[in-house]
Amino acid sequence: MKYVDAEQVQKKMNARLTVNSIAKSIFLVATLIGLVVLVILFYRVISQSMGWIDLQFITNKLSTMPERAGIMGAILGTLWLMIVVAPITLFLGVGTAIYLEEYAKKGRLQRFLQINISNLAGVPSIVFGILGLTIFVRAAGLGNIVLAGGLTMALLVLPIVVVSSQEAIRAVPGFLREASYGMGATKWQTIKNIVLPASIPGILTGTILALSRAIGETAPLVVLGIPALLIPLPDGIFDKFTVLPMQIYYWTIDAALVAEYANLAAATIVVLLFILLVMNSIAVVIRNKFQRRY
Amino acid sequence: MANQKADISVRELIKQNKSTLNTNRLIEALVPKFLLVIATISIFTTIGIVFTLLFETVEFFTRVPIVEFFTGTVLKPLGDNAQFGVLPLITGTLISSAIAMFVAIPIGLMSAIFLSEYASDRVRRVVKPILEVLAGIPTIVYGFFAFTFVTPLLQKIIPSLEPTNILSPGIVMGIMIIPMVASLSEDAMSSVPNSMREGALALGATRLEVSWKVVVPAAMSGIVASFVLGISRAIGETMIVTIASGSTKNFTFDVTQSMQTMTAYIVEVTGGDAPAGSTLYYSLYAVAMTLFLFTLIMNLIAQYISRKYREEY
Amino acid sequence: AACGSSNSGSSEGDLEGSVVIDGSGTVFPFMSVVAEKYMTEAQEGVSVEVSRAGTSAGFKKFLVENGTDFNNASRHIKEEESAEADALGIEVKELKVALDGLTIVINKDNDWATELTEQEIIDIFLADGNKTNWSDVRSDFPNEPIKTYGPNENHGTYEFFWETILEKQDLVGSANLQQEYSTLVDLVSKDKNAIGFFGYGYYASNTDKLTAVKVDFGNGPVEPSLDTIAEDGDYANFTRPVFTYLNTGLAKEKEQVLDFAIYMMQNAQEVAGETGFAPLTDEEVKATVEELEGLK
Amino acid sequence: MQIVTSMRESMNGTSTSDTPVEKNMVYETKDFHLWYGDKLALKNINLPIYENEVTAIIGPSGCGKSTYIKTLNRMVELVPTVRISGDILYRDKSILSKTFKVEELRTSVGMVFQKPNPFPKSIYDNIAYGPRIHGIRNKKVLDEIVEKSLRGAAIWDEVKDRLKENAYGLSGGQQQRICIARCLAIEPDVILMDEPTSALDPISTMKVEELVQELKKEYSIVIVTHNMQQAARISDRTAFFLNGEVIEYTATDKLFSNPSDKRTEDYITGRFG
Amino acid sequence: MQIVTSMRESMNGTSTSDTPVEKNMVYETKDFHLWYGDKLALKNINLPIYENEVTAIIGPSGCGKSTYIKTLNRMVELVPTVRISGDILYRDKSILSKTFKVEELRTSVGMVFQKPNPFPKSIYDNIAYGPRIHGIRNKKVLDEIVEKSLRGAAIWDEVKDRLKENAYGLSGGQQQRICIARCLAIEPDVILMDEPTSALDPISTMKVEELVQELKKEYSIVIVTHNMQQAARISDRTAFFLNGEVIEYTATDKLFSNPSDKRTEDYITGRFG
Ligand SMILES: Nc1ncnc2c1ncn2[C@@H]1O[C@H](COP(=O)(O)OP(=O)(O)OP(=O)(O)O)[C@@H](O)[C@H]1O
Ligand SMILES: Nc1ncnc2c1ncn2[C@@H]1O[C@H](COP(=O)(O)OP(=O)(O)OP(=O)(O)O)[C@@H](O)[C@H]1O
Ligand SMILES: [Mg+2]
Ligand SMILES: [Mg+2]
Ligand SMILES: O=P([O-])([O-])[O-]
Repeated sequence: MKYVDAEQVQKKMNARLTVNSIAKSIFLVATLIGLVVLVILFYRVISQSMGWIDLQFITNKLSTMPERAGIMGAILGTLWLMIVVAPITLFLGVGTAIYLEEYAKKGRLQRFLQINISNLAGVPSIVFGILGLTIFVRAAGLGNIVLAGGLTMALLVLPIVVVSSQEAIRAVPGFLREASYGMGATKWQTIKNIVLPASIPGILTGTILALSRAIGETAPLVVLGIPALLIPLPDGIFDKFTVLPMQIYYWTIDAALVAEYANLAAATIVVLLFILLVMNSIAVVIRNKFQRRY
Repeated sequence: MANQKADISVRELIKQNKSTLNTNRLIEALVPKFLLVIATISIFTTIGIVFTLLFETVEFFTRVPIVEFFTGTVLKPLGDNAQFGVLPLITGTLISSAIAMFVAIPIGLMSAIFLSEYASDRVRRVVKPILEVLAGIPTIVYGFFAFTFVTPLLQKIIPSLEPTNILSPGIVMGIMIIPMVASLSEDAMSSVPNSMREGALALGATRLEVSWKVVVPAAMSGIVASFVLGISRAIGETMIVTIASGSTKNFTFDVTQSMQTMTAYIVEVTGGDAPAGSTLYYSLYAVAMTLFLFTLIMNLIAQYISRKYREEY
Repeated sequence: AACGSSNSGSSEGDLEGSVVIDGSGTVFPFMSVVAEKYMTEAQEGVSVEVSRAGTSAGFKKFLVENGTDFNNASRHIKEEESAEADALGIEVKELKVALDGLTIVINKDNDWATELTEQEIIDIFLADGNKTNWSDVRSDFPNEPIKTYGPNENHGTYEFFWETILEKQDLVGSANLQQEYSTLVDLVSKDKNAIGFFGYGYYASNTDKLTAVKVDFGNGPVEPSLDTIAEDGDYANFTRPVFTYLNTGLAKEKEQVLDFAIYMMQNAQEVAGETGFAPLTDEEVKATVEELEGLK
Repeated sequence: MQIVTSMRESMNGTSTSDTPVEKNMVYETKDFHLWYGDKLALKNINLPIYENEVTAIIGPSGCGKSTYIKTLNRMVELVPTVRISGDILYRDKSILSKTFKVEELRTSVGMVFQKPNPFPKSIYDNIAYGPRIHGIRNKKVLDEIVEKSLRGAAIWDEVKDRLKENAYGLSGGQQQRICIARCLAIEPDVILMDEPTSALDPISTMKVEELVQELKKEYSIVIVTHNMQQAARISDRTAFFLNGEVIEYTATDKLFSNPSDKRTEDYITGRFG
Repeated sequence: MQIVTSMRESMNGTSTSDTPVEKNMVYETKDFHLWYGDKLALKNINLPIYENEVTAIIGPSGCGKSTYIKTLNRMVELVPTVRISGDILYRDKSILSKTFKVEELRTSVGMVFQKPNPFPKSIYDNIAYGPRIHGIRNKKVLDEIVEKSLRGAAIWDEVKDRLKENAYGLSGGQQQRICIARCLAIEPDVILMDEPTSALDPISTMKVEELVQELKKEYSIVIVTHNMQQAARISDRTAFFLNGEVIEYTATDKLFSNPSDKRTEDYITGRFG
């Protein structure tokens, strides 16, 4: 007995194929939405910043007067912040990753640490801000200086560095480790001489991405209390500071008072996006350049 | 070869270097301990978060009864008759997250299906990183975008939309989360073995039937995990809602109105820099604790889902 | 080099250190311009940092050990706050810096409420005023809901309005109270039925977006302006002095703090005009500067 | 898939000589070439496949067996770099023409893969998948189809009480028979099998072999196998592939007892491969 | 690695009978068992390995060849689930005892792997790696060691002008010889080789085979191979493994010409595997 009627199948076939092509177009459109928004966003920001980005804008100090205002302070603040964040996250992140991948027995402790790290990655950044405010700014009495902001940011992006370093370490093929052990190398010698050098591109890529996250974060710094007007340039990690996103934040809300602040905010966004783009490109270049050859 | 061996005996040299061996032993013993200490920093961070939040939250609940906090619909933290009901913040948070997911889930999932099932390798290699740029844009930029572009645009469609409202930041958060959902779902789908697709195609299925009835169900755990992570991200998002949704503590479900989320409340209170010791100050921690618990639960659910269903095929 | 020429108030430009100022959002524009001038024209080595948590919030940061050096205020220090200062052994000096006119603003498209009586304004903002629609105020006003806006309780302006104008009666519950003045400007400029209040300065820099209500205090409608805002001017009922409070202990300790205070007073009149405040009289300035010199 | 213009020529004599009885042709492959990128994987294939027979394809690893069998239902074009020339006729229609609907072809031509690949669904849903996508929704009809197909694949008795369970709970051999049943459910005309038993234990292998013998009464079967004994046991006709070429194609008995090509002989006697 | 208490017994007669001349033993394996988790991978191995000989280990895939050779330098314990019983003596010392230092063992026992696995460093650094980790820092000494080792691995002439280049720029066969040179650089006593030529082309394979012949003058070599011809060509003694057991262990000539076990015969004549 025939259940599947060839004619029926034939008839349905066309409808099914049409549905398939319609679905494909819808999926394509959905994919394009993200891209379209990206284009609009860039277009808006760039057109609003037209005529406002020049060398003066980059090198001037902050000012209440739009024509005179510049973002050197925010750029230096961002730079100092990174000088705190980068070494701390690199050291703690890679250390944790090595421990988890190479030393921790695949048991309870390892699982607990791993779960803890993924949870930490999901904690809202503003909660880290409160942690920083309570512990670094107030309890430790640092005040809202670069160091306090940097420590807060370091904890915030630590999970990103840990996870990407873990992936990089895991990607080092077992045969390289075996070769090293086979020569009578100890575990640490193997890690130091073989595993880390081979995973450095991955670790660097992850660290750069983490830093770009830290550069773009605003919420925790709002909580730490960055002053609305701070003209002197910071020149050390114990100075008060502001950063690019904070400047964007204040200029955005104050645009209601001085309309040109909106242009300054847009111009700062362009600078910030440019910095992030450069950092991401560096990450991509590193990744491509050192793509596994084994 | 034998004649050269007379020059130096590596074996001898190695034996002479016994001391290296001993230093090695010591390093070998110390390194793991040292690394363990480093690894526990992440735990201390968590403990630090939980304790700072917990202490002040407990203090808060001695001033404002816990029931009143969680059932109160009026939040009026300043002034003489302060009232601390967290429900306006919770609804604000949930509504903005719901709007975000309403945007991010369908678009993200459809993008994922397109990239994983329809697009050629070349297209995928180009489009996926571009989408990921969206995820890398600082949220303050999205806030600016929502406030100065999306809200005015929406006001043309919905005239009753207030200048600050929850709808616009919700949508923009959704756009920000699209790449997260798309990328994680795409990963889940591309890890569905090709043999599964071939099995369905060989039965005469179209691409759509393969995607929708075989690949998506098989990748469901990864897909759902991406949704949950997206929600967690939306709940914790701060600057977009702070800028574009205002700070009105409305207890309402009308998305055209201004509402405040838990995160925006924290920004407002710390922006006014609540002094230590006031109830307002402690309310900051109580709200942060609530926020922390919300996202913690979401993250745990996401991990549970992706672990539990990892090896289905 | 610190004890320079007492007339100029500022030394030769070689001071260092920082000055931390928080408090009133109303005074913020004034103070940030002074700070910028000071840092560019007088003392490049000093870092003056200005924030704007609001008068009340600012006092809480001012009245702690090692608190802020100055607290800007759009109202007088309260008794509790003075008591707190005494308890902490902080000696506080009030410096009146300018006069502000509390300005009632409406949307540009609002063509009906451009003139209101003082009592009508009070009723609109009172919980017991029973004015939910514009037509409740005057029958020829449109039958549309009134949307009230203002700064939140962190702000001196709120307290001035509530204490002095509403005489401590309850504010209408639906009032939309904000932390940032810029947000208020934005909200009122986008809401046709809006009515809000804040310092004159925020109106003055947004005359293209907002309309200031002419207030009838009994002698016909008065528009707030630098001329009418004065302790005995036509807008006197809504006029208030604005201040900054100095921690004299810190001023004695840190040369740059006192130096800044003197500089600020000497430039107060000029900057007030630029930032939408009615300036002090020459005598007032002179007296204050002398008092400050005395602290040295 | 990019179709290189080809000249249809008469069938090349070498590969199709010595065919036994003339039957209806299901497939006819003419001068077929296939490249992966620049690599020529199939070279000038000419091969008729007959109705209600089991046609075995043997040859050493990498010789193009899978490539060929996947061409027969055009699954090979899932590899984006594939280019082809020549022609393949199924029931006298060119399956390579632009207007041809692959989904229809694949509905008539079932395929069983090397590694059992059931969907991660219940046994029932696995079998019902095909009928459902073709629009059969009636629960009773589906029930009947499922039972018939499972019986056809000789696995009904083993699974009839657990149709709602996930197919991944079954053993490899059972999974493979589920895949065969899944393919029977849409009542195909031809069944292609790519080393269907290579992942199975000897007992499961035997069961599948018996099943193939049974199925050939109703279906035409093309089976790729590494195992020469298997080819000898179950096929009517055998093609020997080497480096992408058909070296010899003839009745199975003859090929194994009296190969006409030296390379075939070397291969079946285990000299290489 | 968890050491199950074991009873040392005298060597089992079956596997070590028929040894040719008696030489010095390098390794002695006694009643050795090894489990991966619950799976028994090596069963009651008794096997002596002699000085300055090439000992070949053959057997079908999965029979435990790699596991055994990795046990000889205790690399097998990198798999966390491994459990063992029995004993292995290297130069009369038990390598399984708690106090035994694996790093020392691995310094005396070099290993060459199936897939060439140079470090992603320069050729020079690859060879100098071993001496360096053992504390040799003197540049001149290192230079000499590098040259000597590369000569020893018959690759000096091919690479002497490009010592600073990355080893991954070399061909597979050259890489494998680099790995052998790397292993010679610490002047081991024994060299273990796990299918060292299986990833190489015939010419490279020949070179490595010649090298092994050369090396056996100074070193004792254990080599795992899939290729029976290779075992026959280069080894002095051959062990045939099957399912984790040693089926036969004797002089290579004898094993290939006159195996005493039916299974050995079946394997070497290609009946299975
Ligand atoms: N996707 C692909 N891309 C490029 N080359 C391929 C691809 N698939 C197969 N090939 C190559 O085509 C040739 C034939 O492969 P095919 O899989 O058809 O061999 P086979 O006879 O089925 O081998 P086996 O017995 O190992 O399954 C091989 O050389 C293979 O490397
Ligand atoms: N890491 C491991 N965990 C569990 N089982 C393993 C592991 N490594 C090998 N085995 C099992 O142990 C048995 C012996 O494996 P081994 O690798 O020693 O075989 P082999 O003889 O080297 O095979 P081949 O010729 O394929 O290399 C096999 O059944 C294998 O599946
Ligand atoms: Mg194949
Ligand atoms: Mg092996
Ligand atoms: O910000 P205030 O001036 O109202 O305190």
